[in-house]
Amino acid sequence: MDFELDAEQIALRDAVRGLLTKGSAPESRSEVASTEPGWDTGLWKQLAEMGVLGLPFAESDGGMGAGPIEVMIVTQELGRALAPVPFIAAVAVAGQLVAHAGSTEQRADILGRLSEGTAVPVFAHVEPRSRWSGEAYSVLAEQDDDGWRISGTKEPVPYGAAADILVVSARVDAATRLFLVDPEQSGVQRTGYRNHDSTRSARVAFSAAVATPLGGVDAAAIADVSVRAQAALCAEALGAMERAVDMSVDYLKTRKQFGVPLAAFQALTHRAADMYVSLELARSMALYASMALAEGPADPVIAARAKLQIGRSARHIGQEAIQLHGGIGMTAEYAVGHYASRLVAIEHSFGDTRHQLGVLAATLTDHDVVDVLH
Amino acid sequence: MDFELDAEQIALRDAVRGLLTKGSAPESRSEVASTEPGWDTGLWKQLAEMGVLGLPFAESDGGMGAGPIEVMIVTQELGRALAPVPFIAAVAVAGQLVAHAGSTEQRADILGRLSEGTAVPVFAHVEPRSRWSGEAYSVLAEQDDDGWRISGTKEPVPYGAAADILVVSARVDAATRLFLVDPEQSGVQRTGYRNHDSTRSARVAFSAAVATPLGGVDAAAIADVSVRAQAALCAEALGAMERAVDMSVDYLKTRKQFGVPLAAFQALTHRAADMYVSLELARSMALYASMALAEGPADPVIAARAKLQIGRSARHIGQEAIQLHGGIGMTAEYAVGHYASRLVAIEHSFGDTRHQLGVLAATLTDHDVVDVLH
Amino acid sequence: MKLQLSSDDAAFQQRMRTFFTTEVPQEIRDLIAAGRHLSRDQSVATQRLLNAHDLAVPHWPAEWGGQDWSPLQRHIWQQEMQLADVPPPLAFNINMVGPVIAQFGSQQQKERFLPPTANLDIWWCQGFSEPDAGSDLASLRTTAIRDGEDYVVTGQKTWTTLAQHADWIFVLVRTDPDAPKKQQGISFLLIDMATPGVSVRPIELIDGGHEVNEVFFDQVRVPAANLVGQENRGWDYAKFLLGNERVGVAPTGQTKALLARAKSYAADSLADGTTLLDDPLVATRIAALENDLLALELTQLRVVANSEEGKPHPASSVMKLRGTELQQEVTELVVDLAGPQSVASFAGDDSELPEWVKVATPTYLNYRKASIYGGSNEVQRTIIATSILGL
Amino acid sequence: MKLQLSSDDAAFQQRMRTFFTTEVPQEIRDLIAAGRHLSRDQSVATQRLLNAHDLAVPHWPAEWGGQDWSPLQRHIWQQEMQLADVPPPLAFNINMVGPVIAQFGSQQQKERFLPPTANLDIWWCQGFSEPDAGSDLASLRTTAIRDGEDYVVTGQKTWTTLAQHADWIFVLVRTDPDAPKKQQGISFLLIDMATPGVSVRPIELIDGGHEVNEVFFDQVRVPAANLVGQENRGWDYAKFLLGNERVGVAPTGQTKALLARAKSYAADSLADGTTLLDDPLVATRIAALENDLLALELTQLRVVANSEEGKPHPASSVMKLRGTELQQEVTELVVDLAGPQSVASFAGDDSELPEWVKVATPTYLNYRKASIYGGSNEVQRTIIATSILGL
Repeated sequence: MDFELDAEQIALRDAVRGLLTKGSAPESRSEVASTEPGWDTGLWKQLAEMGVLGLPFAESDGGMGAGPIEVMIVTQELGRALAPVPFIAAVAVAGQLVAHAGSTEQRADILGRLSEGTAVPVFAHVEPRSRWSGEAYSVLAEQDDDGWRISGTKEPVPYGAAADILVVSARVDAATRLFLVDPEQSGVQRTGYRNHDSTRSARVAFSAAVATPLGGVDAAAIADVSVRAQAALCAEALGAMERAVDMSVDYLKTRKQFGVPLAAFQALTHRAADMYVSLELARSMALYASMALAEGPADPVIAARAKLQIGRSARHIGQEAIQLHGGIGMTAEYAVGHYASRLVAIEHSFGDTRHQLGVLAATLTDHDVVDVLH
Repeated sequence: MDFELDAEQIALRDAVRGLLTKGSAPESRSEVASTEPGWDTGLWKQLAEMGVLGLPFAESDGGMGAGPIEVMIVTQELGRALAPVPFIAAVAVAGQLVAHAGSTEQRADILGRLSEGTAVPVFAHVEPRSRWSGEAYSVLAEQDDDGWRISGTKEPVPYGAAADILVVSARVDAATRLFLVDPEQSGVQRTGYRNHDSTRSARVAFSAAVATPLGGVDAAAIADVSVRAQAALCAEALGAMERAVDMSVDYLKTRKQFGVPLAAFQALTHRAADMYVSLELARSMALYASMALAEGPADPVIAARAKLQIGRSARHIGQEAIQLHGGIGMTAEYAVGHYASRLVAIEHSFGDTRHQLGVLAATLTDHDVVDVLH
Repeated sequence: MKLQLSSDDAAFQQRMRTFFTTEVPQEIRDLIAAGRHLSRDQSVATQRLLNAHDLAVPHWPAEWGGQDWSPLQRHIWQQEMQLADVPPPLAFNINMVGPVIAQFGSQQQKERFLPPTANLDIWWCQGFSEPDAGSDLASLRTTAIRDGEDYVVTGQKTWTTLAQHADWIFVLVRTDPDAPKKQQGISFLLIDMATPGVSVRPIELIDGGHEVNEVFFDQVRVPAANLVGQENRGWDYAKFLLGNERVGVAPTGQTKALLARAKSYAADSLADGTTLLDDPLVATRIAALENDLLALELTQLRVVANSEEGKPHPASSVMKLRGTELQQEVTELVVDLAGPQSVASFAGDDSELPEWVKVATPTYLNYRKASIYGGSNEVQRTIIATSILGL
Repeated sequence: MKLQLSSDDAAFQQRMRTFFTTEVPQEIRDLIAAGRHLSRDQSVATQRLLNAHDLAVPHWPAEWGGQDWSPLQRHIWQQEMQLADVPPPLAFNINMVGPVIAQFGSQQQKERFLPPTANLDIWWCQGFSEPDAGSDLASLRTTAIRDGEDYVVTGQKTWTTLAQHADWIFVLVRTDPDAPKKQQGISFLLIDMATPGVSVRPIELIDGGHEVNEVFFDQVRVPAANLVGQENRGWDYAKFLLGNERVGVAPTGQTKALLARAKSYAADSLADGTTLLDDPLVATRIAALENDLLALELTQLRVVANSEEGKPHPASSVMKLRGTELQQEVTELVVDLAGPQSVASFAGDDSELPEWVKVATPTYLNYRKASIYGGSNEVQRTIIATSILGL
């Protein structure tokens, strides 16, 4: 049992952190997000050159063959920097879907281009009126002599207006299947917009759009990749929370009011202490999620456990970070509000707190105690 | 709209407070509770002489003809003093059941003796495995040629071992009916014990015990009196919370640590401020419950609203009062722990917080907003 | 004790309800209900409508348009306005500068300013906060130096709400830097925003909106006739103003209206084949919030039903603290109801997401301010601890 | 990074589990599981059994019975003990005075005291707290004045846990009242409770139990040979002791075991024709608590898996604070599960209430102490704010 990074992992962390430190500040996020594609294309290229975009994919697919720990390291750094890149959407979600479900050719093509930074795939899955689940509801796929056609609307689709490749979930009879759709066809209509967290999304409407099945009929891919996505989101949130706590502590030390630093007010320092507790509990669970993935099959219960804690810590820390900053924390010119906003978005992606509680409540009778030592 | 007591009500409050101030201190409660009957018989007599025990009953039944506001005033004072008397059990619950459901003769007899302080009736209703509800489950009543017989076990029955008259809920076919049972008969076996809050309860086992129906078959009486009991419990809790907050504030002012009064620690004074908020919210709802009763029919939804707030405030204030006192708050020699203990008991009587939430959740679609002004 | 309204008050309530739900244009009320902001013109038109019906400044002195209402009636007026999604008259005008001018201004100032202030012919903004002051308002640094018939004002204000719409600003300025205490030597000035040397810089907030501003004063010449009351007594007027501010500070009606809408959102949201309102976790959360709001409203009613004029009820300090907590909790609930779509706050008109989903998160983020502005909740706790509990 | 146990550690875990679940008498474990207290004899017998199997003092130096275990193995030992409802060895002996004597005591003291301390032949109690000190431990007033070969001790200790069972007490006394700082001039003494002048007064707690005491010292003559380490250096030893105390301070295993029982209580409680465990509010509350405990246990594992000897891991300060919060939340849950019967705490043997219902509220009330004793949670927050966050 060992919770520390090894030397190679530390080197990866330092390299990514070094790159991001040179990048744009969190408070300039909204500018990047205000137009398509909504990400920092220069930074994306640099991440590709560093090999980061191919991190979790097999070398035979053009990737680096690294594992969940490395994805965790990268997303945690992206979270710390609030870096405006679609790493989760393209690599952790869509890329891993292709890696898990795609045919050899599909993997080599899409993951190769993704790893090189020349194509961004995203997962078009959430529908305008769906809660989080692994199912498609109103988007339907039909087969005729010419192949498959997809109709219906997905929204919000992360970076859906600028993505080069859409992985689309669609209903076929009672089942949900995955398809690849080229967005540059007349049957696909896309409207992009900025999200509150200065990422971008799109409404993507399909009218008998030409689609290719992703690999075979691997319904487990969504569940499996959801677990991986949640682990990555937990790590990103951890990075964001680290910075939100750091900034709040620094502010208490330096900001003066009534002639003394805010740190002289015990009511504030005790609340900072509670934020630290939230952070450390979140850290433990974020590590747990990725370590469990690195050592065993994707377990949705472990993902729910981690995401539940991260959701609660994120809400607590996001709210308190703004409150301890006072008015300045409310402004877009200052970074802390951007962290809070991103934490809200993460909490509501891939299953919010209420969803995770439901998942866990359903498992209560499976065990006497939750065992972690084995 | 007026939330203040009138002159007569203030006089009642002052008279009861004056009497209780001369009585025993809260921290001597456990001594009184350690033996039967479990209440201060001298104080009970004085309350009878003051007319308090007949307060809510019609003058024709031997009572004072006062209303819910007066009951609220008395129970709030009893709560402030943690007075060791069975006022809620005997007057607010069993007495009011008799008043609502009893025949003219039953009312005159029982309420007359109760008002004089010569007999204590209690309600034997909760069963060893029941949650809070208005129903009897395992205690059954059967009729033969000689009349009614009751069998089964009620537990815990407040002051059940010392009570002179038992009002018993029992199942008759699918319905719950009320009966009067003389505990001094061979078919009734009683074992009394002290409760954690220094009241007393008993296991009361009935084996074909002779029983007399209480009045007609008024199934509504339990629901109606539950509402009245909840209003009284809210008022008692309010009194207890007032004292718990006062004591905590006094302690912060007087207790020194690290060379300064505890009141110098902002983390503590801000928590005291939150206790005050809890107290004032509880006060508003306790007043509401009794005022609504005084002006209209017994409304279980209003009772649930009040009891929900009181339950939450009671838990918050009880826990914080002990915490702010530190070690001394843990001791039976000091009053604050007794207040906390009594608040726990009130929260779990006549429907706990979870129960009240359930009642209210079921009403959500009945209204857009909760209207109080009308 | 009496819970029910008197027949007079009940009739008053009915009159208010009827006016607000029938006389105020539906499209204005729909915008408020949708959580959207009004344009300047819409705000002005609405306040003028209220003022035309003597409903804009009921708490002002009678000679300036006030009504002889009891505190309870004023509360009913406010509740019914909020429950009907009617935008309230501009607080800077009717709760802040108006009462200060009416109480402390010269006769000339009253005649010049009060009628257009009530009618929103003048849009006021508030110049109190400064960048380095925070909750310590009295440490302000903007100076006003007397020069002939003018004051020359130099300095910077911040968090100035809707300064971009404002015609005039009322400011606290330091007129005596040598006063022994920081609360002394402060004066209360009225400044025309069109005066040379006044400039406004927008501050973008985390919800993406433009609500507050920085206001800069660079050698701005202000006629001495625009001094309210006495020089160096401005802190007294500010305290008077802040005391008034707190009365209307718990918008329980507005929060109730939002919670009622949240309930309809939940009933309209499908989850696993049923609606979110059928989910016991959601239903009990809403029930608890309804109850929390009721407890707060009853506390507010205790204050208004039994308050002597001018004497603050001890429970009033609870209102700001608890009122903002509940406001925030309800906005938090709405984000959770919006679920995975809650991210899409700036989706356009062709989006298939309901309008409420789009405003959910910006509203949540925006209302984080509620526990910061107007005396942070930490300041409120300190007030309760010291003024009420004597700690 | 590695989540799974090494095969050695897994085997170690299995060995512990087997021992605790098969070698410790079932009736002892049942008492603990029922939330009841052991008699003195039962506590002594259990610790002697553990000691006989080298499982009482694994963290002591090897020459005094310690085992060469990693911090992770010690954690496993403790977890398995708690999960099996085995009463832990007396903390005053094994975590407090034992390590102090082993580290700072004379060879003679070690030989005299350590073996009977490990075997619970001597039952120790702790004399640190005083009535006027509270969290400010160093302000203690009990004096020890040197008189020939003895110290003469006079003063009062309080909150002395299980002093009624104790043979000996270790106390902090003031030996130099003129020391410039209150932390100086304190010494660490070992006192036989049978010495003339020592008296014990029980303090009844709000759960009705007798767990703590006041201990009075009236001119008690203590041989100077019973001084541990150097005179006036006692504060250093106390800090060493308190540092050790914190390691075992989050009994996650015990809280997990109680929560598992709570789950069975809920499954066994009928409510409206179904069980409480089927109630979504109860089920999600339990699920959330299980998760909270998991997060805490993982944090604890981060500390033990990667801690250097003697160097405290930053996350360790989280343990006491969060550990006691969860302990309290689980006891709170059990009271709520007990419902209307939760009042009947002292019902006798013929009662028809389940045993767990009877102990529910006393346990809840008793565990209010958890956030007070051993450094209150306010003290823990201050430690986090200052030592970790640098505030």
